Amino acid sequence: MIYQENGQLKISYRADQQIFPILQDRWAVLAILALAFAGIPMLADEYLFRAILIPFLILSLAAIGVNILVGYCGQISMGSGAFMAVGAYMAYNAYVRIDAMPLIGALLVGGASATLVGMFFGIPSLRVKGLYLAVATLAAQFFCDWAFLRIGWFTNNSSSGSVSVSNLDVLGWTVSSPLEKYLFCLSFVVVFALIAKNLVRSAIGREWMAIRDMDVAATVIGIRPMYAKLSAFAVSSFIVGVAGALWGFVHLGAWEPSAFSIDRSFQLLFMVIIGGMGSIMGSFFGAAFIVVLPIVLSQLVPALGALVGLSISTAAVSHIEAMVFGALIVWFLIVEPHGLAKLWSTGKQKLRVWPFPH
Amino acid sequence: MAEAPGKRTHWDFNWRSANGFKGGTMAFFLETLLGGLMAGMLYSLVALGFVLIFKASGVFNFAQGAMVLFAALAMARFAEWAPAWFGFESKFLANLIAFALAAALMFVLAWLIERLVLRHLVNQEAATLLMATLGITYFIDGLGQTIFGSDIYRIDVGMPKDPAFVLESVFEGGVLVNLEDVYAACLAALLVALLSLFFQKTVTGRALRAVADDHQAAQSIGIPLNGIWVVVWCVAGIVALVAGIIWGSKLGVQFSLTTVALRALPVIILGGLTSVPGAIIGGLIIGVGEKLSEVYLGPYIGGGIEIWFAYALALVFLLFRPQGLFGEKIIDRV
Amino acid sequence: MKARPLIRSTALVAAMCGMLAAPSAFAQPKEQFFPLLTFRTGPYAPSGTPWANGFVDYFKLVNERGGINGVKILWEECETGYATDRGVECYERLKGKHGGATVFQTMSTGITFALTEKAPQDGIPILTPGYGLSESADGSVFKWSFPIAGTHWASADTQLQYVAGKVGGLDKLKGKKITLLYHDSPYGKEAIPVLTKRAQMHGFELSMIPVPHPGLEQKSAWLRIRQTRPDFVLLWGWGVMNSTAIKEAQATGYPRTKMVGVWPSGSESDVKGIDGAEGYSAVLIQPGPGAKSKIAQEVLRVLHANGKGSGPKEEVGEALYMRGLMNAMFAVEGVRRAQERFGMGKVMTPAQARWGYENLNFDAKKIEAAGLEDVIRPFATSCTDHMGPSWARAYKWDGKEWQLDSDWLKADMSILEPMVKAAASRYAAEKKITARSPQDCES
Amino acid sequence: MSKKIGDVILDVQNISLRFGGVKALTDISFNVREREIRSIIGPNGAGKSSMLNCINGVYQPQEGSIVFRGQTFSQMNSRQVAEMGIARTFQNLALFKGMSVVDNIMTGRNLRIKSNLFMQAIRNPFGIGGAQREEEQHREFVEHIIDFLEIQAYRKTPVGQLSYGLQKRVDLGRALAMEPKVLLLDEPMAGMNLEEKQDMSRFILDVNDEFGTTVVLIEHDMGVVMDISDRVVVLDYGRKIGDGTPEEVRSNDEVIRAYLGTTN
Repeated sequence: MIYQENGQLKISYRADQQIFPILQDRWAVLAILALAFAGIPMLADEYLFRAILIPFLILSLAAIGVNILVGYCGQISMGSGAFMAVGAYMAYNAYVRIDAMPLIGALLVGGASATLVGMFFGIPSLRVKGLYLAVATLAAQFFCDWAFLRIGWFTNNSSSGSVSVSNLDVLGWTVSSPLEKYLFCLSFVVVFALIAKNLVRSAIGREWMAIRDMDVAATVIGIRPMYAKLSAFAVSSFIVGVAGALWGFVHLGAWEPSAFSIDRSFQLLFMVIIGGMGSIMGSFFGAAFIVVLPIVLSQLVPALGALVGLSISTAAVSHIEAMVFGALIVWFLIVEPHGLAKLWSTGKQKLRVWPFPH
Repeated sequence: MAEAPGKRTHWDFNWRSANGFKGGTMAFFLETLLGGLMAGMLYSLVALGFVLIFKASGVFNFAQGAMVLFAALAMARFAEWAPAWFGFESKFLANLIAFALAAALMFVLAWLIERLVLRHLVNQEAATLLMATLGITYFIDGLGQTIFGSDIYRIDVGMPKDPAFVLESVFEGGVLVNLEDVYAACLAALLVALLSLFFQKTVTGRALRAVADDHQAAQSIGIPLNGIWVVVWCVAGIVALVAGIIWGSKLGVQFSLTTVALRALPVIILGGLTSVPGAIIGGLIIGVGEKLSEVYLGPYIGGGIEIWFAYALALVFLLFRPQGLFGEKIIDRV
Repeated sequence: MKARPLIRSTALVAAMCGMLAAPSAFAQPKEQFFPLLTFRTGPYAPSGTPWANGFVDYFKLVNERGGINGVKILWEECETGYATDRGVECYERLKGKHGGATVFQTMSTGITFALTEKAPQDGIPILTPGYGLSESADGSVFKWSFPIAGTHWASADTQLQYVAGKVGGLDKLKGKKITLLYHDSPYGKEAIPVLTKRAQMHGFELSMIPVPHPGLEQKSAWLRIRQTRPDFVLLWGWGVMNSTAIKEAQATGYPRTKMVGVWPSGSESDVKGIDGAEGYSAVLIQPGPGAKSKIAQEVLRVLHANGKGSGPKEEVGEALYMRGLMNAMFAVEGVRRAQERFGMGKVMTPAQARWGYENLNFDAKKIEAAGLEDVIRPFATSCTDHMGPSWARAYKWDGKEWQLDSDWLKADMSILEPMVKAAASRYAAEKKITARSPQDCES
Repeated sequence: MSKKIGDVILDVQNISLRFGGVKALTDISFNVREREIRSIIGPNGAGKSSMLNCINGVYQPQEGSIVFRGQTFSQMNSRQVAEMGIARTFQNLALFKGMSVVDNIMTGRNLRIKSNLFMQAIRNPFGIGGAQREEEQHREFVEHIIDFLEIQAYRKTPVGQLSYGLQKRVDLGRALAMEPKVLLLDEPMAGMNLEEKQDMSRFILDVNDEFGTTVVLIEHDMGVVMDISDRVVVLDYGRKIGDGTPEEVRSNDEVIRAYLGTTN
């Protein structure tokens, strides 16, 4: 009887239009935020921060971006890695070339550049749909891979083509320790998740979903497919671009184009589909699943092997990891094609009517 | 020595006359064109694998590349192991047995995929199916390397390695023809022809086409969908095996072989996801387009452009014909 | 509901995670921990596997010999698949294990870039013998990085010296056409600055052709080579790109005798089983292949004969295997050197080990003690010079094995040093690092 | 009937539409007067939906023009059509199946939303930026439609889970949310039982009555058509074969032939 909305009468549309209309949800979110901002910093160790939490946060952000495009607007993109790369490299250029460029400014420049590139590569979406578009977005991936390798300007003419960033500084606060980096990323993620949530529950979000669900009907009620699709590409690429800049600046510190390869694009798409298309919450679930699973597997397999007295070579571990990962994804798609978010809401629904099953 | 003395003369001759022999540019253009056509033929083959599966089951099979690797690994390793298992020396026999075993393995794989995956994902969205095949990709990659290892393995089916020179009477020094490519292209063309025959002339082939045209209608006249899927995945498996043998023989069998699938993707957007002739013509266009662009355009903008150029080519094309080269025009009905 | 099995298995996974939290191996006192970032899978596995095996075998050998003055070696592998982000995760995972990592060897240029800044913050030295950031040879800026015995710049320089030797001297290079066929990654690009500079000095014509990762697609590249008809092709490949290049060269009719590789493109896996590879040569920073060397024989005798070898027997002595062996040797010798100052038979902290790597003095006597006199030459590092002399030799593939094809070649520091200084000071300016003071050298 | 039928608001002139070699519409002309209920009938495949699609700008006719409130168009643009106040429901359900009932109907208000993307991004309960206020105003309007269509109980339900009849209502609601001058209804009663049909007829008549909305209706149920229409157009094989009041059409020989398939 804990999770019930009985007695929570909404007397205004404003109350009904809150992000979390149910009281318990609001408390839960506050609790999670408190945990993230205050609890985890006290509990987590450096490995957790650097190897799991920071990548998780940044990739969640990217997954939110991809989800806007793929989940909300229905345009399958396999070029998200490229937009991350654009964000990272342009943020780098802004940071290195412009004197006194503040860190956050540089990150936003990265996002803005990704927006432009994203919109450019979104143009085919006006003509082609579905899988054709998916393949077309690969053009963005391969073009960006090439451009950042070949065009010296992007890497500030670094002879190796690899770039690095240091001395992250926000208004006098130096972001250097894992904890600081974590908090920095967390703040970004919270802000952007809020913005994303606002967008998808407002008019623009309805336009995206309308285009996704039934584009002809959407056109007839006056939604311009061009505006809806390109704005989805723009917002999505912006968020993905900022995530890319964070990935380069905060997580890796030094990177080369292969950090944003096609594998990254697939990874993001996995997160969205496993997490749940058209769900901001799902993006977090998906990112957690995809970030943590391989790491858990790579440590679990030898541990299990040791239990039965087998020492498994790292190569075999890695192969087994790939197999289990692949199998889990397939199994997951079969069991719950609508993703973890759907599972979550099903669970909540059950809790809502508990103890009466129907 | 590796190269026969006669061949070296060609090279040296060409080299000496590099600056300004008559017809040199023309000869070189022909070489590039030929190279592109040969590469294109192989792209066609892989694209065909995509098209077959998409037509029959609506699945965009990203695992095609992994299947190429898996088949090639099986082929390479069985050819290595077979003589020891059965106690004989003949290389030909070893290859034959390896081919049979690898083909059998691909059948089993196809059956398992249908049984364990596709059957449970009927009527899911395209994106979900796509992701499922990506999952399969991971699985097959891991499985293949667990069983067969992750080193570079060789497939030797007796393809010639050295080049030949033709049209020597027309151009000084002749036009270099990569014989291995010619063999490979012929093999690919043969397989494509066989497949066309299979689709046109056999009962199974006709059933396949019926399924491709309309799933429900095909089912209603008693064609078993599941059986057809197995057949199609088997055929795609064989296509992967042949592609794997060709590539493996040319380049060696190694994990990177999975990337060939990515090279075939522009082909299918150019040719249309559902069109067999589209895959073939598209493959040739992409092959020629990327080689010409790389050789003639690449040097001016830094090189390495052929991968994205192929996509750009396909994309520009797509903007004018959204349904691909031979795809059917889609009319929105409301 | 469908959800039920999922929830059940989620619980299972959670339980297993809990199990993980318990230490999977326990540290014992008096053990020096060396983490290993290996790549036995993925596109570069053929190169990564013998390398890793050589590495592990050397550690085993040292333990068989009684450890580092009694201190046993403990190591743990973490699979990166040659991917930078996995490498970073491995680094984080291993750096604190078993009482702390002594030194990291990244085994990948990308991971080196990512760790070059992280490691100093953690106070862990980074060892990149033969690879890594070329400018990190400047120890006054890169306090924690050690590209001992050579960098890719040194590789490029010795490679060109060998080519020059083929035409009769550096002055004979004038007017020659040389094509650099390189892996389109930071590693492959490392060749460009040195070769460009040499091209200006000696007046040869340098053209560069990148090959995109992973390197299977080289048809256009070879068409271009056929078009330009260079006198030499310098092959800077990695993994499967190398064997592909050699095969394409054969298919294009380019003489393999005019193709010259470097150590990442000069391993057995690149040429074995390829008929057309005969005549191909590669300039390898020391050590080269050494199946008959004393150390290889010792590995076979002490480890393989007792079933303790890491890989197949045939692999022992291969070029990349020897490189792994040698990289492990550097790691160990740094600690041995550090013990001389900080206490024999003690476990060294990373900071102490760093001093060891900075003050290596591997003279003929020590080399003999390590049983390596037929494999490497003496070398020493210093506070400002983290590389030491870079010696290389060329080997030619005769269809069965690598045959020595040159004398010792030494990277010309008069050319490299200004480049290193310039790049390092640029790095220092970017990162706002001040060069180390003489006192700091004593720390 | 007490309502006042006005001037011609929509005039379709000599429209022809082809798909490749297939003629979907041939030289169709008819007009619609303000505040009337105008039906288009005809056998399956007569081109009724294609006609609506031409008016909507979903299809672009090769010949002819459409005059709406004095403005002549040779081709219609969907966005423009919507802005001018022509709304539409669909024969086969074309709801946004991933969205709730409220959200579906809210999409009908999208044209009127002034807040831009940035204002929506910073939407907040404190009234900064105005997006929230606007959202509430439109929500209020939508709630009126929900009341009118008697679907209060389902407002938060995803439309995919509703019964067919209810989905048809939501479709109508979405069109009504646009406050249209002309409402194009493509078989709003197809597949409904008698009771649902009666409800739907009532809604259509109410809309026509209360808001003075002009209605263009495609319907197969002759009873309903003859009951509520002011004038009827009959199409067959893409041609117009009859036009007039229900009584006139009912006695038109060609129409009878088309429907019964025999010469009478």
